[in-house]
Amino acid sequence: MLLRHTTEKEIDRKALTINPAKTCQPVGAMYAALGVHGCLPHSHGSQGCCSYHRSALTRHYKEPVMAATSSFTEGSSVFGGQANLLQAIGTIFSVYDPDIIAVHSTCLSETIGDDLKQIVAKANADGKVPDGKHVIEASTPSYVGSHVTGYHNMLQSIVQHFAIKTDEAKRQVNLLAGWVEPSDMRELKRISKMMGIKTVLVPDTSDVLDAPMTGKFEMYPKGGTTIPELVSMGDSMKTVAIGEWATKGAAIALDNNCKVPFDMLDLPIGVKATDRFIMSLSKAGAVAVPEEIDRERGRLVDMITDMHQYFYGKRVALFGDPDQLLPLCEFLLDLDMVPAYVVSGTPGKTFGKRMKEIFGDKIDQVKFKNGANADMFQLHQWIKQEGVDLLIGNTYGKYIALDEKIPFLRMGFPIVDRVGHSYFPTLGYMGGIRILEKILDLLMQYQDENSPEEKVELVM
Amino acid sequence: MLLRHTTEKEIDRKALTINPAKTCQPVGAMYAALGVHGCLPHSHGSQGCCSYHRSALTRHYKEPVMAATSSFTEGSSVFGGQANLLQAIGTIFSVYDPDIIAVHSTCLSETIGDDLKQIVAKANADGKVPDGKHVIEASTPSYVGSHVTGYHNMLQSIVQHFAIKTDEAKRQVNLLAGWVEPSDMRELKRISKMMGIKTVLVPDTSDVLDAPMTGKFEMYPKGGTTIPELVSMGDSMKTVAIGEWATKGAAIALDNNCKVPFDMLDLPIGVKATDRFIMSLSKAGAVAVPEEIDRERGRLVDMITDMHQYFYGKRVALFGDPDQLLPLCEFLLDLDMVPAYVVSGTPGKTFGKRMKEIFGDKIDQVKFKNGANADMFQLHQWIKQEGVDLLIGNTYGKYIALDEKIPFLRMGFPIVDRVGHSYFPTLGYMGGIRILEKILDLLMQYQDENSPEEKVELVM
Amino acid sequence: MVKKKDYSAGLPDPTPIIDEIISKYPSKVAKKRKKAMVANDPEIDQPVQANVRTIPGIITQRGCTYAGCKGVVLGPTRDIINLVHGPIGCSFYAWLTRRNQTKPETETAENYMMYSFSTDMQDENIVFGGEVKLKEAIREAYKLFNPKAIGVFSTCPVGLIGDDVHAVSRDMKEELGINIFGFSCEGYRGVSQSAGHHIANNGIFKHVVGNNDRPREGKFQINLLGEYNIGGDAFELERLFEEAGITLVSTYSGNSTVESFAYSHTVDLNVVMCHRSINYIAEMMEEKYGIPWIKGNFIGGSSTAKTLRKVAEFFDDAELIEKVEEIIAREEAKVEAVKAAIKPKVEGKLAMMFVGGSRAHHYQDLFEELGMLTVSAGYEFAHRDDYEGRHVIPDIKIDADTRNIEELTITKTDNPELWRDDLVAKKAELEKKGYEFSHYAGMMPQMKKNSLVIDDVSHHETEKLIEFYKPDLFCAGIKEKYVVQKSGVPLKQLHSYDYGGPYAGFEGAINFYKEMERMLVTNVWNLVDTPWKSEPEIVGSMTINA
Amino acid sequence: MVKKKDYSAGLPDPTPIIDEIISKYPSKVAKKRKKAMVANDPEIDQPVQANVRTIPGIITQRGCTYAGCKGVVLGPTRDIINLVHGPIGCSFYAWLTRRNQTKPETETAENYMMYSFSTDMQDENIVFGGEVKLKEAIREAYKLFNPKAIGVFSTCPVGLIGDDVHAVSRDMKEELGINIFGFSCEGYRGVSQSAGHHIANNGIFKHVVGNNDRPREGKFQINLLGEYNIGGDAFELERLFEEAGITLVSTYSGNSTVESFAYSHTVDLNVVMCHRSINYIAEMMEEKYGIPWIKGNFIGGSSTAKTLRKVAEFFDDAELIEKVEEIIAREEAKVEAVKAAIKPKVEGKLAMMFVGGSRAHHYQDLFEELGMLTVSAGYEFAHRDDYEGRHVIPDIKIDADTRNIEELTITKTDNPELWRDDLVAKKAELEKKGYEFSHYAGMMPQMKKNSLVIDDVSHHETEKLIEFYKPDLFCAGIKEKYVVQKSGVPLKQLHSYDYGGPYAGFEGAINFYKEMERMLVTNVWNLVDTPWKSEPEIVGSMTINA
Repeated sequence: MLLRHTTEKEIDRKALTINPAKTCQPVGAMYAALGVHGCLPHSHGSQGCCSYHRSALTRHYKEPVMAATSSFTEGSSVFGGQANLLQAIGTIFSVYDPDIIAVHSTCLSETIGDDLKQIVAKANADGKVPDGKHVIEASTPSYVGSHVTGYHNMLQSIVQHFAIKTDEAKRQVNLLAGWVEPSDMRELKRISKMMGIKTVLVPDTSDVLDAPMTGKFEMYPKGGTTIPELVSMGDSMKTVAIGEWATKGAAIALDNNCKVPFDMLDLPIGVKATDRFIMSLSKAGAVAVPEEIDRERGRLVDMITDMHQYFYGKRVALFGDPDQLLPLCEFLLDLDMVPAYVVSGTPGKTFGKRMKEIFGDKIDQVKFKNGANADMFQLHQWIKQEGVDLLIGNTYGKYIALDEKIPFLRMGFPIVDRVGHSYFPTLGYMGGIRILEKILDLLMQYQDENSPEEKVELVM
Repeated sequence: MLLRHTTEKEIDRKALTINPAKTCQPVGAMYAALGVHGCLPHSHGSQGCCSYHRSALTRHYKEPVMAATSSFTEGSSVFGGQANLLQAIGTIFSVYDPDIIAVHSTCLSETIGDDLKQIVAKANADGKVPDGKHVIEASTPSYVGSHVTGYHNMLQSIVQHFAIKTDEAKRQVNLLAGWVEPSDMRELKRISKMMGIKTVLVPDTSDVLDAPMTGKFEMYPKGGTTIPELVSMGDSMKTVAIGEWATKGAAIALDNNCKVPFDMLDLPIGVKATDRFIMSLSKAGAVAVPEEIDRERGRLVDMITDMHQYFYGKRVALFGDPDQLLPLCEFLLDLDMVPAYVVSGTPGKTFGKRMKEIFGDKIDQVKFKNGANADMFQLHQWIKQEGVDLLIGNTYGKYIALDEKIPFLRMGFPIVDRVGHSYFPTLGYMGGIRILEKILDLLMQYQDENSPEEKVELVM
Repeated sequence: MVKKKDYSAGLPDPTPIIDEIISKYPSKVAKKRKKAMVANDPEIDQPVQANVRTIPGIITQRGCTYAGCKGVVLGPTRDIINLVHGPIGCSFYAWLTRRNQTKPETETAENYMMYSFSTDMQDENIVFGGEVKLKEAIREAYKLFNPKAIGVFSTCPVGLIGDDVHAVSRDMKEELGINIFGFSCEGYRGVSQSAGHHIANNGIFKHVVGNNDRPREGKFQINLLGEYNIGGDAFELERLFEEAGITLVSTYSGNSTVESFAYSHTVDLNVVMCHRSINYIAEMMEEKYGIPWIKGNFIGGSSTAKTLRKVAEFFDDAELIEKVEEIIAREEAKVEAVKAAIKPKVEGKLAMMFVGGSRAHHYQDLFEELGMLTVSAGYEFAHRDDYEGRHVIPDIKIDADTRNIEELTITKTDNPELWRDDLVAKKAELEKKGYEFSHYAGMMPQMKKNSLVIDDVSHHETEKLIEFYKPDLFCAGIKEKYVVQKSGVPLKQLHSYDYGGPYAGFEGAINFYKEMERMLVTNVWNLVDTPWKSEPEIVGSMTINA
Repeated sequence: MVKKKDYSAGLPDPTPIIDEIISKYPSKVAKKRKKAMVANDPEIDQPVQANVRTIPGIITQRGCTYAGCKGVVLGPTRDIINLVHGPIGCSFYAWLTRRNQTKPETETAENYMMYSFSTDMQDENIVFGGEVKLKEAIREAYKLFNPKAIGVFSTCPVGLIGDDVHAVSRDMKEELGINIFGFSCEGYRGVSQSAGHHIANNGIFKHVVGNNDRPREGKFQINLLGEYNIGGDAFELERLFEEAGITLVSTYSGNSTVESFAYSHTVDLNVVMCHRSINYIAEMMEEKYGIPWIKGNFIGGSSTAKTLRKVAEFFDDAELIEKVEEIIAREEAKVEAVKAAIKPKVEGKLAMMFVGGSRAHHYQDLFEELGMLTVSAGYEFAHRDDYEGRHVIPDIKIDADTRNIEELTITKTDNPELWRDDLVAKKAELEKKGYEFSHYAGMMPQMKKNSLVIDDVSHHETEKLIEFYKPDLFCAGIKEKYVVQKSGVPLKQLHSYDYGGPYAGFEGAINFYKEMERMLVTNVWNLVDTPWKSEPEIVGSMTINA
């Protein structure tokens, strides 16, 4: 057994986290910033943070992940990191020449009380920021929230920094994406295009973290939301924000600062959440839903009705981020699957409320927990207590899956032992078909391999 | 063992086929005809043929497959099937009201010498074919070639029946698709659109055999090449035919009858075959290759260079149709994989020639065989003699894969125990990424499950 | 999505729907099809046109004679090499597609069911004849596998080009010294699979039954006829017989061996499940050996209990009767518990069934147990007796298509040790008490008044039926599956069970109830309509103006 | 795709490339970076700036002190709960990411390496202090797992808010009666992972080494220091030692246990692989117990043979020497066979290497064996002695960043049974014969003239190096992997081995040769350019006019 010390016997833990179902804020800030064109993320803290975050993102996307660091030493920790950051800004603009530096803090700089706003203001005042270039900053203390919070905070900063309301209203819709794959962001744009809606998608890591091999390294790849697009968001008709944990702050900022109203939606995972997304887009853009969208939806529903018997009643354990877990649970329930255990290390009281809404009278069939005390160790203990037919989560779930021989669907962050997630979306109706294809593959493979010989089926 | 009587000991078989790597012509004719809008395939033979073919196609696509039959009895077999077919044509037009009836023969009607051309001419002469409606026919004796031959023959008939050369040249390219999935046909259209080329794709089973669930059965679904499109093919600039076994006759017919020249290409599976396809399209349509095509290609190449170590040196056994096998072998070789055994029940002497071209000085590392004597039993015997790391083929490969514990990639026809193939293409660069994702999933899962505990990898 | 109808007050007269259906047909077709549709009245005899040719061009469920012979009857037998003489397709399509499960005695015992054997006839075999190739294929099969039996199945061209599979089989039997026999089951014979069943019955009876007169074993010996072990049905029945102490000598042909067929004439009783496909064997065994047969039905908890009781009654053994009652009591308690939980959720739902030659009748028991209503049903390849009961057999007109299927002339065995005077006597005695032998009442007496009986239903009719009845469940086969489901009506395959089962016996009933719960209580069908279908501002009233 | 260069006539003077690189830097940065770049001359001593702060804003390979302490040194030890005190990220990122393989003695023996333990500090713990939570977390770990040891690792905020992990550890050790100890390895200490190595060495030496004075076992006892069992390297070395009859008492810290650290002071000799990360333990063991150390290298067939011989020479035992020679002869034959097949295919290829504190040197042996040329190399976190050799240690200026890393004062043990006079004598005797103890010559003497040595290479420099040298292979880590490969140059990770290996020992050399064949002989890089790149009529010269 890989996780040989895990038993079904739970104790009441208050202080020890074992096998977390989250990581810390800065990595999220880094990922969000990479979705802006010409932007270099900067980690204001020890070198290790930046190194760890770049490594984590690189392993997941198998792509270059460029970011700089303030390289704190003991001295900076004692005397404050202002000098480091000012020097870093100067060095970065002269050596790496980005259009934007997106600075996020760390537990270190937060603990010593560095005021990023003030330091950045000073950098601007000192002329360290060349004309037409930008330094934006987000406070992302590692000891608050999770990686999703960091993404949220950086996204909010991006929008706050750039979006400007002018007198010229634009026939466009802001689309604030939660933490999803480049493929998903590409899919959101494809859907918007099919709908005939001009959208500004922020962040947009497509063509950044799924960049082609061309024989030439591009420090700032083709993709990412551009500065003019970001600026224009203040004049949009509406904001459609998907994934509350990741996008709420940015949506509110646009409303507060630029009076762009917003719809706060789930990530469009599965039939119903995608339905809500399509309807929201349709209303926001004042366009009818084109037939081709109906047809993609119909293909997903067709697959559900065709294959219902394989989904029905299967017990599922899930871990990951609330923005994914909520619509995913809703989708599984629509398939007549049984989400039995749900865990997220990301805090947020609305999680429980939303779970209750989604499960309705089935809420008693699910054990769930989120926040600082919710971890994969406990999820595994629950599984030891009563097994499941499927496990869904990031690569770390593999150890549970191998020990317990549970079919395992990789979704979430990080996925470091398989590829494909950055190329094929799980959002939208086509994404739903991909999720179902993968679930069926796993369950059917399990059936094939575990059936007695006389029960092996040719047709399934 | 499921295939417990299979041993590594080969005997020289001349008469007995065991576990075929093909099926018979009519099912291919039926599939091709379904790719024409408003067309009802008709099987001129015993009821069983039609029932078997509809069942086989239904199991693969999980969609309605409509087709009629001449319902031969002993009498018709003795006295000829003309009366049956004439009655069938009348009944079909009045009850099922298709725009086209596509009649294919069977071993039965071929053996008794029914002349479909003459019978159809008589039906027309007798006024059994309503105005504006069509009956087309193809000779598809089951004892010649394979299912691919039937597809080829029906495709040729479709094109011969409809395409007309007028004086008005059209800025469009004919695209003759080999036996691929609806998803692939959709992908071919997407690629053409990206290239900015107007194409007429024949056949086109997208929106026919991947139809949405809408609560309403459509006897003739939205998709399929339309009659006006088919007619217009005679005025196209060029024909790009992909898959020699499936499309050559139709390409030649267009050249002979309408003087539309053609490129005869492999199915665009993998990098190089897709490269040739893109270049052919580019030249045929007189358009430049757009950057987005370069970028999709670059993403595929990126995945290859990123994951090369997992492909390198892995031995693969393949069975299926020549049109798939040839470019797939080329693709595997490009990945530094080792196609070790290749089998197709479909005959054709050019197969060996093309294999030699593709393998070059690696031809000695592969055992291959095609035609009436090549079957899955022999493939399995070869595997027993020396194992492989991966098996690629249709669902019937499962029995070998389970017995020998070989990771198994389902490709080809029929796939009746998994879904997804009709929704996600394997053609083109994005299709290449899907193939690689699936291969990697299989090989990595095998590694995960078969590594000693201390060798289980988090990052791969 | 169709809106559901309420028939709690009784079914409506289906005559208008019959009229509407046939109105679309050319007049000759209409006339013919009308005879295949009957508004049922369980109280009276009404003839149904059955076992007649399907009209060319009509989209039918039916398959061919080869499918009935090789696919249905011989397919499930594991220790015989079933060699298909013909082009590749016929062998390919019958390869593992029927879910006849089989469990060899040991891990190395013969089992050829995962294999497809074919002579893969080519052009030149059609032109010059295929006998030489067939002989060589038999030799190769023998060399590779050393089987104890090889069956040779003729496909369409074989008869036409004059290949004599019987002569070849005789020659090769002599050459190789194993049992080899042929079937003239060309696809064009007869009007459906039914002819193939008959041909298969004849072939097995001629070439296998009686080949081994091994001594009888056990007190109560039976054969189960017409049980093909789809989804493991036979395993469930084997379990029940074994516990009861009844020796199941041979099953035709689920989980079977030719070895057991060879001594299957040594039983005391034949129990016939699928009347249509196998009654010939039962009849012939009675004629030759004096073994009586009864119709049995193991679909549904009550049917299973009833059939078990009837078998026990036949043997009239106190211990056996007690054991059977004990089993029934225990199993029915389990069945009832599940039924009680599920019935309230599915009661009153409407089902229709067009399938096979037996299931369209038997499964009505399961629906009845759940309080569901079968509004329409019909067979794919049955004869009139399967609808109306065996009492109509003398009235059935034998047409040309049936006439050319061989009818074996069976004579009483001249081996006195094999002729069962004891059973003949027992039958006579039991019949006096009202015990029914050789009896099958057919489907129609069981069906509700005004239910619509349709033989060989066509696609057009299927569409109309759905339109009219708006059923909650449609039962048919794979070809119909997605046609029906696209209309928003779930379809349960009753050939393949949709890869579920077993549905026979007590466990099977429980499985089926649960399956009905899955299919009928789910909300997945509510996903079909888009939510914006009812929001006019989203569907089309706006123009794209962004 | 880059075009390859030919350096068969010798490397060019790299001064122009240095100048070009630094021309892009602000002048202060340029001045500093220039000191880290040296045109190598193996014949002369040249100082390289090393182990100094990375300039803020420069994109560096380096990580932090925590990574060096918890991630590198303590991470590979399986029977200790490594509890990270801090916000969640630090523990998360060090969770299974370093491929330190470990193989517990039994299926139930302790192994916590698949687990990530953290106090997951929250806002309130930062504001009000985290000691209470840390104590409770230790108690919970004890209650759940009952481990024999717990290590506590400080992350950045810990020191700043005043949490005393040492005091907490002492308290909890007393409370629970197991070995518990802390590390002040906050990420901001030092200038790279290197500080963390030193802190880890100190902690293990203080809290573990010498805890168990068990009697010595075996004739020839050694520790292997600085071998982390990436990809199973240690397994391969264990295999060799075991066959030779040499007892490997403890490995620091691949496939290791704290249990074995506790008695690791009972050996006769320490063999140091990774000089940078572990020389402190070797030095301290010699100071305290009189155990001498030698530098070893098991990367490459010849290095492995050389090191094995050196160990045997130390023990000066005829049987041992014979056994070692037998092993070397057998294994080198295998190595040579593979090398002979592959070398012709890769000879003359250019490599560069920027990684770690040891591998950038050791792997040059493997490239040499294959006839490949290392054109440029440097370490990520080494000190000057790793470049220039230990003879420069006295000259190294200790700056503020290094000064605040604790330097333990070690005194000779007062236990006469543990102080190894015998070894002290042996060392003196062998040294007379020219045997080198406590010796490491560094990377530069081995490198070619005009090869370019760069410490703490930056992203900008990496890009320029590729542009200039157009190497066939680049060796670095995961952050550099795809950056370099996007330029069409394959990158071999020398931290994680790209999930391959082992590369140590004889088997390892064979694996590495094969890996070079895979990476350098493949045609996949030829797929990078589109074929229409060179067809002007396809790329852009035509307008879309269809």
